Amino acid sequence: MATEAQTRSYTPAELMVAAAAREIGDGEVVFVGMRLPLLGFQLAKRTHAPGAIGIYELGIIRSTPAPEPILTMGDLPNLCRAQWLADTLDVMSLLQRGDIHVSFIGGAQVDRFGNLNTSYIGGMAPGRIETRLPGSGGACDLASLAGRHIIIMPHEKRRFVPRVDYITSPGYGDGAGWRQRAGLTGGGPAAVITTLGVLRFDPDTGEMMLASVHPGVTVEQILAATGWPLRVAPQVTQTPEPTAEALAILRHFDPQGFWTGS
Amino acid sequence: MATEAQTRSYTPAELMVAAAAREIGDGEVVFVGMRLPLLGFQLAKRTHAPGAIGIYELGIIRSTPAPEPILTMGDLPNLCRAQWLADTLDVMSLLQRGDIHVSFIGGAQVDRFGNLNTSYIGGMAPGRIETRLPGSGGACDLASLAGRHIIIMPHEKRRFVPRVDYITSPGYGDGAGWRQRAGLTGGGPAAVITTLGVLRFDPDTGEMMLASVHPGVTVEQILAATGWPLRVAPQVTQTPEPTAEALAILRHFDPQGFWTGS
Amino acid sequence: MTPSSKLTSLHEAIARGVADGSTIVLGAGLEACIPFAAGHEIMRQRKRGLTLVGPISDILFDQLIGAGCVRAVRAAWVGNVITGSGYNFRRAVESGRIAVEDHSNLTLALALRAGAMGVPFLPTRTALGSDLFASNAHLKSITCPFTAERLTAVAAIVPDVAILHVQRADAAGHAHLWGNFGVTREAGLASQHVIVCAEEIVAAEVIARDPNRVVLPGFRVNAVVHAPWGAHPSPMPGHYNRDHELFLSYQRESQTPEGFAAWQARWVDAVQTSADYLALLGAERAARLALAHHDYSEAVDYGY
Amino acid sequence: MTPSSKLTSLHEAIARGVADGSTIVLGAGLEACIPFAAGHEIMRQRKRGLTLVGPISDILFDQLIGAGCVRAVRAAWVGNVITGSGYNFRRAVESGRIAVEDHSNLTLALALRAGAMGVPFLPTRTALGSDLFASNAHLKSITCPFTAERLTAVAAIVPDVAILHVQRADAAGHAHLWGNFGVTREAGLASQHVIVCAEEIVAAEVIARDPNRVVLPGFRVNAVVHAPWGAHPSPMPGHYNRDHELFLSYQRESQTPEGFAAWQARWVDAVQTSADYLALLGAERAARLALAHHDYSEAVDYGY
Repeated sequence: MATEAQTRSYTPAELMVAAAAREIGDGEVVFVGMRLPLLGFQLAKRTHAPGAIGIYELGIIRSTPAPEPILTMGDLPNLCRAQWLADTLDVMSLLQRGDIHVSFIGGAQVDRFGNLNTSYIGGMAPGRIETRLPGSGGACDLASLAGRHIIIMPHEKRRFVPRVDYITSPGYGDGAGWRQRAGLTGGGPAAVITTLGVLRFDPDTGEMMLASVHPGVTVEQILAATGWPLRVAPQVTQTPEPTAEALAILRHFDPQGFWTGS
Repeated sequence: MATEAQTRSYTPAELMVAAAAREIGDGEVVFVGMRLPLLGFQLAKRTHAPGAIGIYELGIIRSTPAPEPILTMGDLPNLCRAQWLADTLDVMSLLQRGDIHVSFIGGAQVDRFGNLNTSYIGGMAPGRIETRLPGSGGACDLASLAGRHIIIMPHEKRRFVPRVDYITSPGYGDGAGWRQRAGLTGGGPAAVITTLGVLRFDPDTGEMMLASVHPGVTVEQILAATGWPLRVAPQVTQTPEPTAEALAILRHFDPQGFWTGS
Repeated sequence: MTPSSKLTSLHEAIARGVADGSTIVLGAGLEACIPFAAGHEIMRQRKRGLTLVGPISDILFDQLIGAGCVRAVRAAWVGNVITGSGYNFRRAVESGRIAVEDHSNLTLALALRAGAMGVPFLPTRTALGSDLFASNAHLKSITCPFTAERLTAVAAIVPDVAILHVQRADAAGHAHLWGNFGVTREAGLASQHVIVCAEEIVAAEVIARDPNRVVLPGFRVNAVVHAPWGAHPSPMPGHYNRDHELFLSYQRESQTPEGFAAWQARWVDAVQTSADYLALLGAERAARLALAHHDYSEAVDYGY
Repeated sequence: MTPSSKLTSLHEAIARGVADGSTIVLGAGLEACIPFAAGHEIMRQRKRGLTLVGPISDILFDQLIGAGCVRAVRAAWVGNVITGSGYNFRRAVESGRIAVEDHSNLTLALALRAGAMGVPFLPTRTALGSDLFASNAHLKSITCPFTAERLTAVAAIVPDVAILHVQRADAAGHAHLWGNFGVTREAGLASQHVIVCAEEIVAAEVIARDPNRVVLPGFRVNAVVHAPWGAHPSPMPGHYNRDHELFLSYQRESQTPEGFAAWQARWVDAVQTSADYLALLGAERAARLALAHHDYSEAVDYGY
């Protein structure tokens, strides 16, 4: 698969960013995360969603592209002529109030109901911690409160587990109705964009389902890289390849391939 | 008494302002109210309390005098070169956190435990409202939360009542211990400066006591103007007259006698 | 990429944005930046059944009450800042014509902040033991889950409409405000529909060169109105001083219902535009209120 | 009338302000304005038993942990913003050497805001159903007294010390900050003792000509330190860009305890002053990080 991708004119990360960008509707208010979503948002703005508005947890709102490529959301070009510079609590309040349509988060572990772990592999009890991960940052807030959220992560069996060791960012808990019972007002995960495909959630059960496979990837590969018997949507499609226009834009924003290099 | 005061070189209001100013210690953080306290603070700054810091509920902090006389705390000279311009909630948060040493409020009715009414004369039930007053503004907050507060009001029997019709701004409730039981963190009223004298509170009972009489006023006059059997401190003094320096400063800040005219 | 213009006339903004029966926050600057022009347009359009929200709002609430627009007030203080009582307010409450929910400045600020934050309440230590609990059903006593202390819970207020008066805005709704803010930020962020009235309409880049001074996100603003002198007689930092004389004459002229009607006929109903208003005010008076001393901020650099 | 000067050296400010065992908030700007110079001084002074509070703080928390200064962390995320994990943090948590109270950015912002507001908790809708409740005893589930909705109560944090890095301050502690704020305002207002580090010390009138840009009341500031380049390698609006290369090299060099010790010897222990630090950084690198494009704010008038 790696070999196959290398013969293509784009990297796997570029494909994922292009897929992320397509999740953004024109005019939507987007809580932009770090890394690939940062690029996905820039791409969406330059193509099908020029009216999208970007919100960053540092306390930034931008409806125009940054004047120069940025590596993190805190880079100074992202502040220059922003539409609002304020407190983290100000932008989190917009989120909590229901003003954010879509957000993006990454994770180290995800389970069949879209719960994410970015805190503890093994468990949180002393002696059980195998790996301490960086933690929530704003991810728990986005997963709790955004209209919908998109998860982006590598597709590996050790990461796609039946049940996460720790819920940092809630998905659908143990199934449909769980979020409502918990009191969460955000809509929950809408898609998982991985290195192999795109997965969505069954509205009736809250369970993840394979929706599209990336070019050159088979359904069987994805099933083998998933730690539970993954359901496959009746009509699995192929994830669209990034267009030449999209690639040109991505390479403008990530000229050294820091985020999207092979 | 009016006649007597007119033969003096100052007005009754000037005497009250001078008394209010003496309640401010140097270096104290003062939540400044409207009208007479606004002048009292300016006077204190220019005399014995140059290090006092003024906080205004509109969202203003000043440690320097305004460059021109002001009639209300929102007048633009009070903003120019202020030390902080922010939200009402920002300054109220300082108050709630315990950063304010002393504050000043006025009232229409006060009772023997220093509870203040600036809302309803007669009562708040439909049909019982004799007079609707403007309401709390920030007074309830200052009475609840400041380290101590000073009440300034005219001394009349209809205003000094055994029990206020409505507690807008809590004093000592029904006596010592009431504030603690209610959960109030501010210290409570420290003095009542009236047109006739200055009253303080018995720390053991929370009850108001006559502490000083203004020049030309008798204890009997004050008892007659108070709606309950007012306790008199063992050693009642005479309220000091404003100094010539104080009068000069007051007349600079209130050149037309808007607040302190006779 | 340029957001479409939200510029509209004051008449349009009020006609479309303020429905009869709606809850509206205005005068959030407490003493400054009070949107008198917008309030007067509400009076001219004979809006009815409004619930007014605001901590103080100087005499604007009294005027709207006198004009018969108001059903209820959720406020900390209603009157005339430099003289005391507002006569229309007194008459309306004493006769039972309007309902009052009594707040303190802090509880009102918290109610709007709760609305802005998207939570149903916020806790505070103020008002405990006061009778505000008796005349405000949106205050409740609660116990802290951590310390067991007694606290006041203040229910969120989410107004239908906020009207904010600012110094300058662009056509897309990005607005600069300076001076003390009162509860302006909370008011705008809590409300469903936001009308921005501005002394000046400026190019987008004037605003974008200082994003820290922007009051609230442009996407939350629904209408932008050019309203020079629109906060008169309240003070407007950068533009004009408080017109104390008008507050004093209003006090005298509003003592009776007939007096207020005459006042309204002259200062509200006979005025259609800001030019009319300025003509009524007179050039000499306007010049007297204009800033005599300027004091400009030091620039800051948002470069990269 | 001039308040006495609070200007002091960085050494003095840390020696006097930061006691062993204290709780300290720093890196409140999340990615920007992180007080690295002050953090390095804490490392040099071998402070012990600290509890660190901050939402993200990029690699500064990892460094303080690696230097052995830290007993506990109350944070939303600890690592290296552009590379992920922080190795010192991982090692310390996995071996049980430090305790962690897990927050989200919103719960941490609210904990500090509660401290700033003087209330023991604030409610939020975030984190419900998450395991943050399992690894943070300062989150509790509560029921809204008005709507009966389920909410998260976040307990207040009142740090002993806040260290804030700003663009400019006067000697009395009035400080201007611009750019995005993160939780800087909450951090300063919540803390008992506040140390302000500033790129520039300026005359009081430069600050006073723009009181809206002041971060917190000067009377709440205890020490003012002139610390040029003191936020490097984090970005400092108006002064320098983020030094991405240092974050990348730190990631490589801190993979082992020995590697980190060598890093600390070079970048922390061998440095005493900001001049030392700039010499280590090199003029060429500093020039590369300096702003290449300037973009100045439009003035506003606070006259009368």
